[in-house]
Amino acid sequence: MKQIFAKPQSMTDKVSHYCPGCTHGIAHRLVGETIDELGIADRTIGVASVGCSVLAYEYFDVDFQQASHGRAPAVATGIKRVHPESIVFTYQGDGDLASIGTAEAIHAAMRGENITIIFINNAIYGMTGGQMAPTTLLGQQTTTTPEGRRFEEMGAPIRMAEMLATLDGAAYVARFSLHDIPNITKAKRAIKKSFQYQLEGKGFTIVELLSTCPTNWGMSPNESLEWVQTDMMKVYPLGEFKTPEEGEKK
Amino acid sequence: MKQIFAKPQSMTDKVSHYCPGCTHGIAHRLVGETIDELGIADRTIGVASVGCSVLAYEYFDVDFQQASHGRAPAVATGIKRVHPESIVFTYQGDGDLASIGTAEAIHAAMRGENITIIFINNAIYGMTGGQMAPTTLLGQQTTTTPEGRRFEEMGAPIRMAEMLATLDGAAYVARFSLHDIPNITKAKRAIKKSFQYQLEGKGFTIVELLSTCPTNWGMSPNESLEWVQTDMMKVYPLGEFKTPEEGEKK
Amino acid sequence: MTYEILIAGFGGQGVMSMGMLLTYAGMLEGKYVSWIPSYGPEQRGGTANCAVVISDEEIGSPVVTEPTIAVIMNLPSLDKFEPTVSSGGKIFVNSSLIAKDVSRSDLLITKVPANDIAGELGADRIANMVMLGAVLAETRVVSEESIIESLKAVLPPHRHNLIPLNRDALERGKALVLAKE
Amino acid sequence: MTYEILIAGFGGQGVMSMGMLLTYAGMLEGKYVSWIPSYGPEQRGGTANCAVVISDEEIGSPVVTEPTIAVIMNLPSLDKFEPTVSSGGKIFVNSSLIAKDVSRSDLLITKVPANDIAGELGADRIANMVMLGAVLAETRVVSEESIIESLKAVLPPHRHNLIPLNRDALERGKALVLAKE
Amino acid sequence: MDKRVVFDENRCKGCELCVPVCPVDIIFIADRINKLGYHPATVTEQDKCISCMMCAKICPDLVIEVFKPEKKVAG
Amino acid sequence: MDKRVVFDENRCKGCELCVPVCPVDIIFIADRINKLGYHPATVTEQDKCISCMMCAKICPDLVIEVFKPEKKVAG
Amino acid sequence: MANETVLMKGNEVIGEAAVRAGCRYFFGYPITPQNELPAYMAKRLPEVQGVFVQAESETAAINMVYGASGAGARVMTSSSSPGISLKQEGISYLAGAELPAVIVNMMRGGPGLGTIQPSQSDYFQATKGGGHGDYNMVVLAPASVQELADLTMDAFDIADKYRNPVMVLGDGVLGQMMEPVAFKERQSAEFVKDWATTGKQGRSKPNLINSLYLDPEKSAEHNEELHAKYMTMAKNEVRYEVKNLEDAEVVLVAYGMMARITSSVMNKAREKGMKVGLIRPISVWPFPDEAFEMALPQAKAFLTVEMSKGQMVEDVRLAVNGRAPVYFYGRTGGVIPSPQEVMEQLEAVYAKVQGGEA
Amino acid sequence: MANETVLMKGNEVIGEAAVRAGCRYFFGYPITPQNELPAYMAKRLPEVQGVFVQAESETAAINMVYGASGAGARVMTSSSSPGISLKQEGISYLAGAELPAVIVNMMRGGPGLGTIQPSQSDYFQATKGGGHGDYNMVVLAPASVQELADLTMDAFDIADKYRNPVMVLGDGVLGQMMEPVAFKERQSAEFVKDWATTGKQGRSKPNLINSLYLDPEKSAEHNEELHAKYMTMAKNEVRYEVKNLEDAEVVLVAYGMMARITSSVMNKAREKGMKVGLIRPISVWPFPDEAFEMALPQAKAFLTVEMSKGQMVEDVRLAVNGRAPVYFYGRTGGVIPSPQEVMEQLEAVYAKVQGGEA
Ligand SMILES: Cc1ncc(C[n+]2csc(CCOP(=O)(O)OP(=O)(O)O)c2C)c(N)n1
Ligand SMILES: Cc1ncc(C[n+]2csc(CCOP(=O)(O)OP(=O)(O)O)c2C)c(N)n1
Ligand code: SF4
Ligand code: SF4
Ligand code: SF4
Ligand code: SF4
Ligand code: SF4
Ligand code: SF4
Ligand SMILES: [Mg+2]
Ligand SMILES: [Mg+2]
Repeated sequence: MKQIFAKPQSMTDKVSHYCPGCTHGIAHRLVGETIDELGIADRTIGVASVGCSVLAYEYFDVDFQQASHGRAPAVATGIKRVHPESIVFTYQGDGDLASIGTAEAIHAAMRGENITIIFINNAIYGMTGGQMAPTTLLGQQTTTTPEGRRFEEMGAPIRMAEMLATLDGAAYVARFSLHDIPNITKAKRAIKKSFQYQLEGKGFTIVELLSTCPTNWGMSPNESLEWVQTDMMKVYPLGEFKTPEEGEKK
Repeated sequence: MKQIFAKPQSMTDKVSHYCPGCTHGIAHRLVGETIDELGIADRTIGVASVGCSVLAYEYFDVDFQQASHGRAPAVATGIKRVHPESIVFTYQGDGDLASIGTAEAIHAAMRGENITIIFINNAIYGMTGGQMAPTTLLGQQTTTTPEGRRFEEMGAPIRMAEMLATLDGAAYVARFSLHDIPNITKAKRAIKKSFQYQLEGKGFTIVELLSTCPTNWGMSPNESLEWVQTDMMKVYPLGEFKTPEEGEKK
Repeated sequence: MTYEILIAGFGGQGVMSMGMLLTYAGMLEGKYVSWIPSYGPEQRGGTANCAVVISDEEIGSPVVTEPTIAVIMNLPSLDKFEPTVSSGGKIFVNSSLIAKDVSRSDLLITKVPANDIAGELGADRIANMVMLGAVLAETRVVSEESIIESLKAVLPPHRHNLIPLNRDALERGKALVLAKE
Repeated sequence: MTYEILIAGFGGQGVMSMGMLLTYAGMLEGKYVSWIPSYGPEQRGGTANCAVVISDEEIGSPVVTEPTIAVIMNLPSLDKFEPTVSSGGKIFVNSSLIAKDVSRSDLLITKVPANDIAGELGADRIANMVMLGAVLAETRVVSEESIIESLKAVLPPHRHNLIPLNRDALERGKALVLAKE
Repeated sequence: MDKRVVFDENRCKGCELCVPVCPVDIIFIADRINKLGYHPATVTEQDKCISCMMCAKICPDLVIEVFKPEKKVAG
Repeated sequence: MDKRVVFDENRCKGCELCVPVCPVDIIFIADRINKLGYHPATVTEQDKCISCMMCAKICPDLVIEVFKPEKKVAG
Repeated sequence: MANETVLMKGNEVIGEAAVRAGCRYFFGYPITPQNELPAYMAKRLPEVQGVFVQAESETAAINMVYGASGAGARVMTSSSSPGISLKQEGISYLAGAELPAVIVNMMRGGPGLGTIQPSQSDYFQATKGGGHGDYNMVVLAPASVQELADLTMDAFDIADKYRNPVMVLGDGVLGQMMEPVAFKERQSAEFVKDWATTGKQGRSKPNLINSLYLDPEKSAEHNEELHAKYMTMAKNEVRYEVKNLEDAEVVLVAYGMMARITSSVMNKAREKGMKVGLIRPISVWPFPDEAFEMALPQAKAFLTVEMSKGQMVEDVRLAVNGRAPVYFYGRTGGVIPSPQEVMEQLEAVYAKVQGGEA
Repeated sequence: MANETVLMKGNEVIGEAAVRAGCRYFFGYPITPQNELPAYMAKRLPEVQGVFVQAESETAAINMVYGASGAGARVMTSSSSPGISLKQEGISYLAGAELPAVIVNMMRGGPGLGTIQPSQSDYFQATKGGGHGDYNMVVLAPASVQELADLTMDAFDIADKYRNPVMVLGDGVLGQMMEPVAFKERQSAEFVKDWATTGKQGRSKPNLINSLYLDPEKSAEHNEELHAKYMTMAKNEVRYEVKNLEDAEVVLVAYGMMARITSSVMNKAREKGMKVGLIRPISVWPFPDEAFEMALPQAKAFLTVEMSKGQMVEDVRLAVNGRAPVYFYGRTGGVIPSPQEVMEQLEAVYAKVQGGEA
């Protein structure tokens, strides 16, 4: 028998603290596979953010910094400027990146920092128990929108990928999803591309990933995958919004 | 003789502290004219930001709050939520709005806050003596880019209007210029529109205005107007990027 | 009399609500009461515990460091809290999930196969109420009636249909202890 | 000997560089020196002043609150600083822009039509050097040679062609004082 | 016969994501409770497994390893 | 004749923005220095002014007021 | 719920107390261990025509508070340690512009991301000025869920009375614990906010909310006025509880949750016949110096206990000013000193005092 | 420029000193009165293959510092009061993750936007912990342009030695004034940063920069280790200057720019035959308690002078601990107390002492 699927080597053996069925775990694995395939574990430096993925450093066998809430792109900037030859990636949630860390994400992109951001959009604050995120859908109930998010009071979901694609400094901007195998495969391809572009010095790359939060959505893990497809994808179209080859797509 | 041009009534008599030929003064007047024409001086609340326009409250005869650097949209949010019937506008520079205040501007837009932002883009930090702004052009010399802004280190200018236009919460997003009379006239029309939309409860409105900083650009006031036309407008196209009627334009 | 109660288990085992019901019931009975939760980093799963004080006197410290009653729903909690129980205290162990024995000899030990009994009642989630029944029977910290009253107050009206099931679970736990006696 | 010098005027009148040249010259002459600028909120225009201390001893306070020498380039500065000058001190007034007289009688007053003379030299911007010439002649705080040396050090090489003009301006200011004597 | 899918049971959180993706429908949730307190997913009918890796690719917790019989070169 | 353009001289900062926009080229910078320390812009040939408001519209400092002769209604 | 006793979580009690004190605006950002408070407000405020806004960050939240307060509203924000650090500039602005607001800090262990467990290690930040410039604010430190209710209500009145921010300084345990609480009926004075920016509404002079004073003399004057106000606050707003000071030879000093535990220890010590008293500062700024004057004639030593490495103890030393030794015991990082530990410390100090060592 | 005396602005001197101390990374955001420093670095760093980045905000800047320091670099940021408030969370993170960095605060008057004029009103923020959690950092307060150079260099060594942020606390005047300065040749110890995230580079265990300790016991342990380190810093890094303490009956206490003025006053007082001395804390954390022990046998009173409403005076009181009266004089908002004012205050205190009143 030949092993055809195994835990990536760049990942540790620790059982994650993520809830059952949370797709954070899938995103982790895709990053791990990418690091393995590109053979860059020895020169990769990860930046963990504050959110459910705060302990990401426990799961990757590469150097890591734990950043303050929202500031991972600034921390990554500091690292990359000191070690331009290293591969630096941040792993951030939507509260972290699209709310408190909006400025840091946008300005890292504006500067064309040669880093990669893995952006987990689960339309909610997972770690703090299910508050509204800027990415929360209209009508979606959270602990801070108990009647569902209403446009009149809290506006409409922010689309980070589309926004970042307007910046000349951004080289690669894509959004994919983790809700089924074909999409996971595409997500993996995008993550690998983003790291590859970084290796080539192309500049700022970001992959937004639609992800689940069964716990705070109040759904089973399988219902959650379904909801990504039926509801989230309507608001968050998938695809590449900007590539170094072609520039912004519309 | 009939007076056909006079200081707007909603403005005070104080001589401004702006440098000779700085177009901040023109923007002030256009706002004053708008307040006069809409007859809203009694219910307008301005929010001054930190930048050369920090003393804006000295020049308008309306209630004012002075906000901390970059946070004017948050302050305006606080005011508007308490007095939804009032007309609330912020007046912010590009350091204030496009750098430190990026998140506050974007999230006010995302929420669809029913406020108006007058955004003075002069491609530099005026008040602090001419540092690079996120809007500084490539090659432009500033005290913090003594050799000119280089893409490799500091990326490319941020286009706030284009970025904000991607948000569903934003109702009206426009960019005009103050460098000659026809453009001043268009700018005035846009400012008035933005206030009018606010009166109609249409939501978030912003008018970006290309403006000069003769002092820190190291040019005469008239050369500065010229530079807006020849250099800035290439990077910052003028026009309406989103209107409540038609949505985002491209 | 002051009861210092510690309840610990996996997140999702109803550890917190056991504590809340005791607290509420204590209040209904005119006692001084306090409840303090403690969570791990996990939103779901992981360990969780809560500390309840029910007393005839005003409560100084609501923090429980040496419980007089310990209710242990899973193995990691046994390992963590067994050593802290006050000598002469009572320890309740969910024997459905914990094979290991309590090693201390200065405690009154009650083993409750809470999940098994709950399974028999057709509702895994009710294991905590089975356990609670046993605790009430053994300690009499509050009455069963007060617990039922508390349930009524805590559950939203459209969930009141669950009360009979909860009562059954309490009874089964109680019966276990009484049988032992 | 300690000179405490205050120089004040509109932004753009070269007030700061007058102070810097004095400071640099003092250093070249082996004195203890310090220079402190003070600006209004305006980037251009508005008022500006600087405080220079030149001393044979180590400088305690570099802040000048009671100047022994005051160089006044515009009217608002006269109003603001005339009262602060140390009794027996020397005050220099740019009479091109200041019509008003100095009212104190305990000061040595020197009026210098700095802008007019600069105009005669064909360079409005050089008014500060005319004034400086007068100050040097009257106070001898540093030598003219040291000022010229300082100019060489402070100006970038491609501006050294301006040195003769500056020297002329200094001379004109000096001549004014010497003529008075 | 060697196993084609190996579930590291004590990592499993019983989320059931792997269950519906299996094209041959052999993954089920066991009655037992694992060290983490969950009912783990498992496969007993190893011979039916086609080594498609679907389960492994959707599993968020690195529970599953997949194997494929080596091709026996004829001769 | 009444003035068509009135320059509030002590507000003027001598920036010269008004100078090139005047279609009839009557605005010039005076030799004198005003209260603010600037050479103010000014107009002496009031009769040439066509009340076009260009100068007022570009002036950042609210220096300029513009007047227009009332139309005398015939009769 | 008027005056009836209910069982509620501390964080929710703050919310209900605020609403009953007339607070209608809440701007906040999620952080453990205070999330129950914004969640409560999100549900509760719309019922009373109030507004809840989840801000994009703590920085934005405190500036929304600035805007709303400047517009004349009773307004509140809450967070926990790292989030409160992000509000420091805003707090300094509120003080500088003389704006009333209530800021809640349910402290967790630091420094940095630290832990979500309870702590008292932001005492210095709260009382000495975590923000820049000379300013002070009344800082109230409740020790029970009932006091959370009472002091939150007081906080709004104090804020409006002095036009100054007020902080409610709790910890993670206090916020998440449940205890019975009765909301007291109370009348708060009417505050006329004729300085608020409401739009001129016919006023001849526009109102201005501002903290900028470019002229140093004006700036100094403004600071003198502020200082005079702080001194008035320092005189009027001192709150504390003392127990058994009459004959206490050793006086325990603790605030908040720690005072509960310390009080238990004191009772046990008394049972053993030890002459032990307790000072519990309720306002930690202004610090209750006068309580120490009451204790000092008899007291031979003080033992300060905190969930920190020693912060309030400096204020204790300043109050005692060398007249008796001041000892300290503290735990950090989310560990709450147990009654047993505190008793050990107390016994050691007591022994020294008895031995004439202290 | 080795060892030769040059005339430079204080802010630029900090930059040059940093470069000579091996600092190659600067992340900052403009604010008056420290703008000459980033401008200097923008020009100077590329000459030495260093990197200057103007961050989008002070918050971003301090977090870039975190990243660069964690990556093993000597790194610096600077700002002034409101900007330093925005860095408080980041400073707490640096302390929590044990990262060396030099942070410059050229103080201006607060609170709020305040004024761009000089001040010393961020003393509490700097020394007591403006950020959350228990942490300390060495805070150096230079009083001349020469000392700006020397202490900036020291700051980098101290930071690396303890893996802790160090603050250089100046004020607007110091930053903008020109004085002659000579950059001293110096050797700084080599620091092996085997903890830095460089990519594993063959290491078997990955390096981690972190301040999160979810388990309270671990968190407490981490805090104990940090505290032990702070106590070592407190012992080793005390710096101060004393003058005329031998016979001083009244001792002036002042730091930074204020100490210059106070020193002038002391000289004038001595000329008048008054027995006056001076303590100038150079490290304001750790506070030089021992200087007070030197003064106390003779001293009958202390007079602390600050450009604030009284912040360092608390540390003076703690050091004196009731053994002599401590008086205070301060001005705020950008006003620098003049020698004349200080002399008046001194004479009043002196009179009290002579009259046996003190
Ligand atoms: C300054 C600061 N503010 C708030 C928090 C609390 N906090 C922790 S995680 C989190 C949000 C997490 O949401 P998200 O980034 O979407 O990640 P997820 O948990 O959903 O993966 C917040 C607000 C914090 N730790 N620090
Ligand atoms: C928190 C904070 N950071 C920095 C500053 C300093 N500061 C004052 S104005 C300004 C930038 C002004 O630039 P811009 O917003 O473009 O306005 P302009 O002067 O060009 O009109 C800065 C950085 C401040 N006051 N507060
Ligand atoms: S709370 Fe949500 S995002 Fe966080 S681990 Fe659980 S399911 Fe995943
Ligand atoms: S510095 Fe520039 S922006 Fe500021 S007033 Fe002067 S010209 Fe205008
Ligand atoms: S590898 Fe494919 S066939 Fe085998 S168990 Fe997994 S999903 Fe089923
Ligand atoms: S997907 Fe993984 S964790 Fe979930 S049930 Fe299947 S094996 Fe277990
Ligand atoms: S109104 Fe027109 S014509 Fe008259 S001065 Fe002005 S620009 Fe010239
Ligand atoms: S544009 Fe206005 S300020 Fe400028 S010169 Fe003309 S009148 Fe004077
Ligand atoms: Mg999320
Ligand atoms: Mg600008």
